[in-house]
Amino acid sequence: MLDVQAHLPVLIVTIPLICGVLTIATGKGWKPWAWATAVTGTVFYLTILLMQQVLASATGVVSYELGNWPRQWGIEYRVDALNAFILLIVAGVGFVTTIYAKKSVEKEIPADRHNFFYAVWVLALCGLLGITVTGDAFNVYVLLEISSLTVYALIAMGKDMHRGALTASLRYLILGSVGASFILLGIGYLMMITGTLNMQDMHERLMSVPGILESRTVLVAFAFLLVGLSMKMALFPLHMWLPRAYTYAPSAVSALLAATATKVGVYMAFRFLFTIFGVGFSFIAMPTTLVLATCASAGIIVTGVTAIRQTNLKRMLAYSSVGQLGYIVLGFSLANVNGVAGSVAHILNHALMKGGMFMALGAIVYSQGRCDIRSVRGLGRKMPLTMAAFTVGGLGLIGFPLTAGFISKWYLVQGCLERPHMWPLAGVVLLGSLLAVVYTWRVVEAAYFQEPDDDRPIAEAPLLMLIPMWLMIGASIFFGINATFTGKIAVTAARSLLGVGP
Amino acid sequence: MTDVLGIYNYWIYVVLMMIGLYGVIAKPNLIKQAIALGLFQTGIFLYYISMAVIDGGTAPIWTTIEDGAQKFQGPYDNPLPHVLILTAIVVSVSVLAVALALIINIKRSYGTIEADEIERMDHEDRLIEYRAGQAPDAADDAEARHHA
Amino acid sequence: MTAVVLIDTLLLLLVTVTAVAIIEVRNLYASAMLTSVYSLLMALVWVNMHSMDVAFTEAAVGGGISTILLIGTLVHTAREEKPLKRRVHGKALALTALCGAALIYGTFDMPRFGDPKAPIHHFRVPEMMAQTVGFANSTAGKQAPPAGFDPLEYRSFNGAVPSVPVDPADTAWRETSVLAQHGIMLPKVNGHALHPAEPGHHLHPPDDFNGHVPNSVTSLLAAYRGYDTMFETTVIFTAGVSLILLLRRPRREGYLQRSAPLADQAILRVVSKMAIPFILLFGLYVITHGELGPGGGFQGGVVVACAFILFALIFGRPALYRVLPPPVCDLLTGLGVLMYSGTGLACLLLGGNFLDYAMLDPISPGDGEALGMTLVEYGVGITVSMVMLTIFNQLAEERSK
Amino acid sequence: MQAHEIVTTILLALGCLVSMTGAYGLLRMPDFYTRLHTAGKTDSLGQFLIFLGLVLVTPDLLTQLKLIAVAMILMIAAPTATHAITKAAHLHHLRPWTKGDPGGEP
Repeated sequence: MLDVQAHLPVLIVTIPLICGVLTIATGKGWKPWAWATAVTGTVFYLTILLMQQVLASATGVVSYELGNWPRQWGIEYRVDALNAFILLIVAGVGFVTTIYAKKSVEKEIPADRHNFFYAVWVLALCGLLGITVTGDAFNVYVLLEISSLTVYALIAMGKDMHRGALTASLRYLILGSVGASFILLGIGYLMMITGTLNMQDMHERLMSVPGILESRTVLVAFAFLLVGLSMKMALFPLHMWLPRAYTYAPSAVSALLAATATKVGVYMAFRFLFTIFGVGFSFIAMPTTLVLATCASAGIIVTGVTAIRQTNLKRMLAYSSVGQLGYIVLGFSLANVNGVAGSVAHILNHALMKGGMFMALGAIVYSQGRCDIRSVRGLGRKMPLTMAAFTVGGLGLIGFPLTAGFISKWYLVQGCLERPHMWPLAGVVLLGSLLAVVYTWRVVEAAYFQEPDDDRPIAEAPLLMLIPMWLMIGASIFFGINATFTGKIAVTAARSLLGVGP
Repeated sequence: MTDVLGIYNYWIYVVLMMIGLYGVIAKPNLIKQAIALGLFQTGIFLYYISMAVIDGGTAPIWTTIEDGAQKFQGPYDNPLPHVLILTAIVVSVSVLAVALALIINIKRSYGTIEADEIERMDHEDRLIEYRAGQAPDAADDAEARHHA
Repeated sequence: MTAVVLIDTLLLLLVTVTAVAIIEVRNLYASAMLTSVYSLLMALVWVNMHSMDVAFTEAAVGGGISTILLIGTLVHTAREEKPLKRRVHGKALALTALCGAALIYGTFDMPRFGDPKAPIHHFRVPEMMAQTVGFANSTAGKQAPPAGFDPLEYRSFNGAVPSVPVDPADTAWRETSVLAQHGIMLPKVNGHALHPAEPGHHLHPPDDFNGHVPNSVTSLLAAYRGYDTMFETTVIFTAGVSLILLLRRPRREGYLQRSAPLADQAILRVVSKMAIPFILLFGLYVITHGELGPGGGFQGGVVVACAFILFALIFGRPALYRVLPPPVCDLLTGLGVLMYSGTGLACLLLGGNFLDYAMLDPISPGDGEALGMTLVEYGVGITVSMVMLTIFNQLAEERSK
Repeated sequence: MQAHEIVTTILLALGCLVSMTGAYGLLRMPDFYTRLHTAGKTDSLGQFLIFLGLVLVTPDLLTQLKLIAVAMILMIAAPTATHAITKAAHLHHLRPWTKGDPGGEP
């Protein structure tokens, strides 16, 4: 009765929406979790179908007009290789993290509100998926606010573990709202000058009306969108909300956020910079490359150094996330095929590695109640699987060959070398890897080469945590060894973003 | 250059926005920050609604006048920004509600809603956390120094 | 200088002064009350700019609900702001000045305030507007064109824009005549096929109902951009759930205790008893009437919530919980969103796209659209009222700990 | 100008004047209760006069009825609100100003 294939783009967003609301009625105990897992699993399956559909279609684009209104007047869902890829990441990581969440949430969140927690959790995924699939500029803002509001609430749920979660959440709320308002303002400026809200339509208008791109209004819109997006994706000088939020959020939430939230921010940047303004304006007429590459490089180095000094491992990984985001931004700021492809590939690779590592930390919190460098001493023997996952993830952050991180860094370095006068950036990438070696080594040393403080027996993490953790880490190794899929999608997406032929 | 009279309305929205932004940055009181955030957003709403105005226009509602016959009443203001702002107002009140809930929680666990005092307490928390995370001998040393 | 501009200037001046006062006054209660004043002034500004729906919402939300929330929070946080050491925050001032300068720089190339030639007034939206109540092409639709409607006059903004072709399908005029007169926007006339379709529904003819109702804000809100509105409802729902997550305590702790302080006040009791049914009725009227005049699910929902809040204030929350127990309230919160998305899903199952209301009535698509729009408006209304009430309850429960 | 328009003008002017005296009283009066006293009373009368004036120039019956309804509601709601505020102040032991007290606020 329902042709699922024809309605895939909308089902991906509305199923988590409807089912997220229904989560409230699922009652107590394991039921909300099972429901959330079923929902995210279904969505993951649908994104795989959508990916196949996109790859099979002749144009490489799947368009869906909501309410059957023509896209110029209504709202359009528009999926190409890039969206489908990001959707796959968000839904996949969302699914795996939901499986993982059970044990961790049982420990960290009062039992009487698990149904509300999972409702917000699923709605957060709904918002993130919605941003990724939509082709309408204002729809992006509304969905952005859904994902932000849910994330504020999810972060604040760490309040029972540490009161810092509350201030972290409020600080993120204020910065995030200011960022979102800047985005809203930028969209308003663009709407005023183009008269439309559809991204494709906007782009056509910007391109077909000479002089419009030189107008000061478009210039200011561009600047404010860039600042707003940078706040949302935590680009270096505007990343101040991120370390605290990741540190104090419940473990499962940290894993989800690290793997999806900032990635979707980067995706929005792709859409605004490449699809709406176009490469010519964003990277040739404007000094965007210079600004973004400077911020990203500074971010890679500064946060790398800061990460080394942390004793709280969650905070260490949070700083490392900002640095890794620097690689992603550095990649697309180069605006050449290799750079953008590296950036797209690193979105996946970082999501897998960092998600897996945060899950490992969550397992440590589960068994020890904390996760600082002292509590992992000697843990290499007591929780061998967890620490091995952490170590493999760390190798990925370094960019060790045969891990996924290597592939994306390879593209990035190539991209840097292709641009004239940009070769020092390749040095920055390598320096960042060196810093990653240092901060990963500290943990590895503590875990494998130091004696524990006491001889308390510590059990290995439960299977329900280990399986998702190793799914993520295993996938990162898989994509490190077999880079065809990532490489193909990343290059296709990069070419379509840059407007170069396939 | 466009005549200034034609764009003064946009300047007022900038002024409102900036008053809000100033409040968000400069005021340490969290409730003040939440209110200022609201002002900031209202500035943007004003911008959107200003762009919908058309000379000699009326509200975009087809009115029924005299014997139920509908009468066309000249150019209507653009309804699109109105719709967008309706949505944005709802979003802003939702953000305000969540912010206030967080502030109440902060008051519960910190005992204050002044950002600078909270910042100080957070800093102390982090120092404790940092010490606890160091090697045990270093932590003991720190504790010994603290007691000395 | 027209009256609009004059009143506008005065109002905006007042608004600015109020905004400064809100930031600078140290008593937080005063600040909250000034926020209410600010919102009401803003509502006047919106009315002056002919944005009735936004004005209604601003008055209900800013003047009503936001103030209640703020005061509810102030009761258990703080009355006064801590005195500041420095009166002026230099860094903040510099940053805002920079930001403001950038924004003002951007305004110089904007179309003049109220300019009928601005792109937003003649690109995309006019087709939608001219279609209103189905007489775009002067063809007989379900509803007759209003007397005195001249499509040509409408499309030319009462003659403000010359040389508009008679055939509405011919949209090239926008590219050639108007834009060329406007300094910065010279069009590239190389047959760019930018207007492939009229804004009508893909599946049924343009002379049908086509999601259009007299209040074109509602038609955009519930039909063309109905999907945005669904998420707007979800945002509100999310806020409600977040409040429950953050503030709700285990039952019996802050629940059902302390009788209302105002129940012994005869005047208040009598007046509120008289008023509450009418407020509820008005709320429902606003929800239902949203298609014809200002209002809609959101505004009506807030009005309904206000009735319940008034009841709780006068007769106490225990009385309210007897009328509307919190678990029921929680479920109703979700019901609104489900009603909205369920309508969309029903359209999907009946063979259309998501939120394609025309599918709801296969014989007369126009009726289906009307039905769909009413359903979603009620969905919005239910969610909004229940979430507002939940938020109020959570804040009030906090107080009686 | 027709007769009903003249009446409207007079009513509107009167309404505005009454409201203005209320605003003046708010600034002039010494304490909380007296201020509310001026503001509450003048507001009720002022808005009633303004609505009455508007009813006379409104062409259609429905709008006239709506205006009258709004006026009626305000006539009930405004004094009740004033009453509630003063009652709240009284319950919180705010003492009225008496002649011997220094300055404005007690």
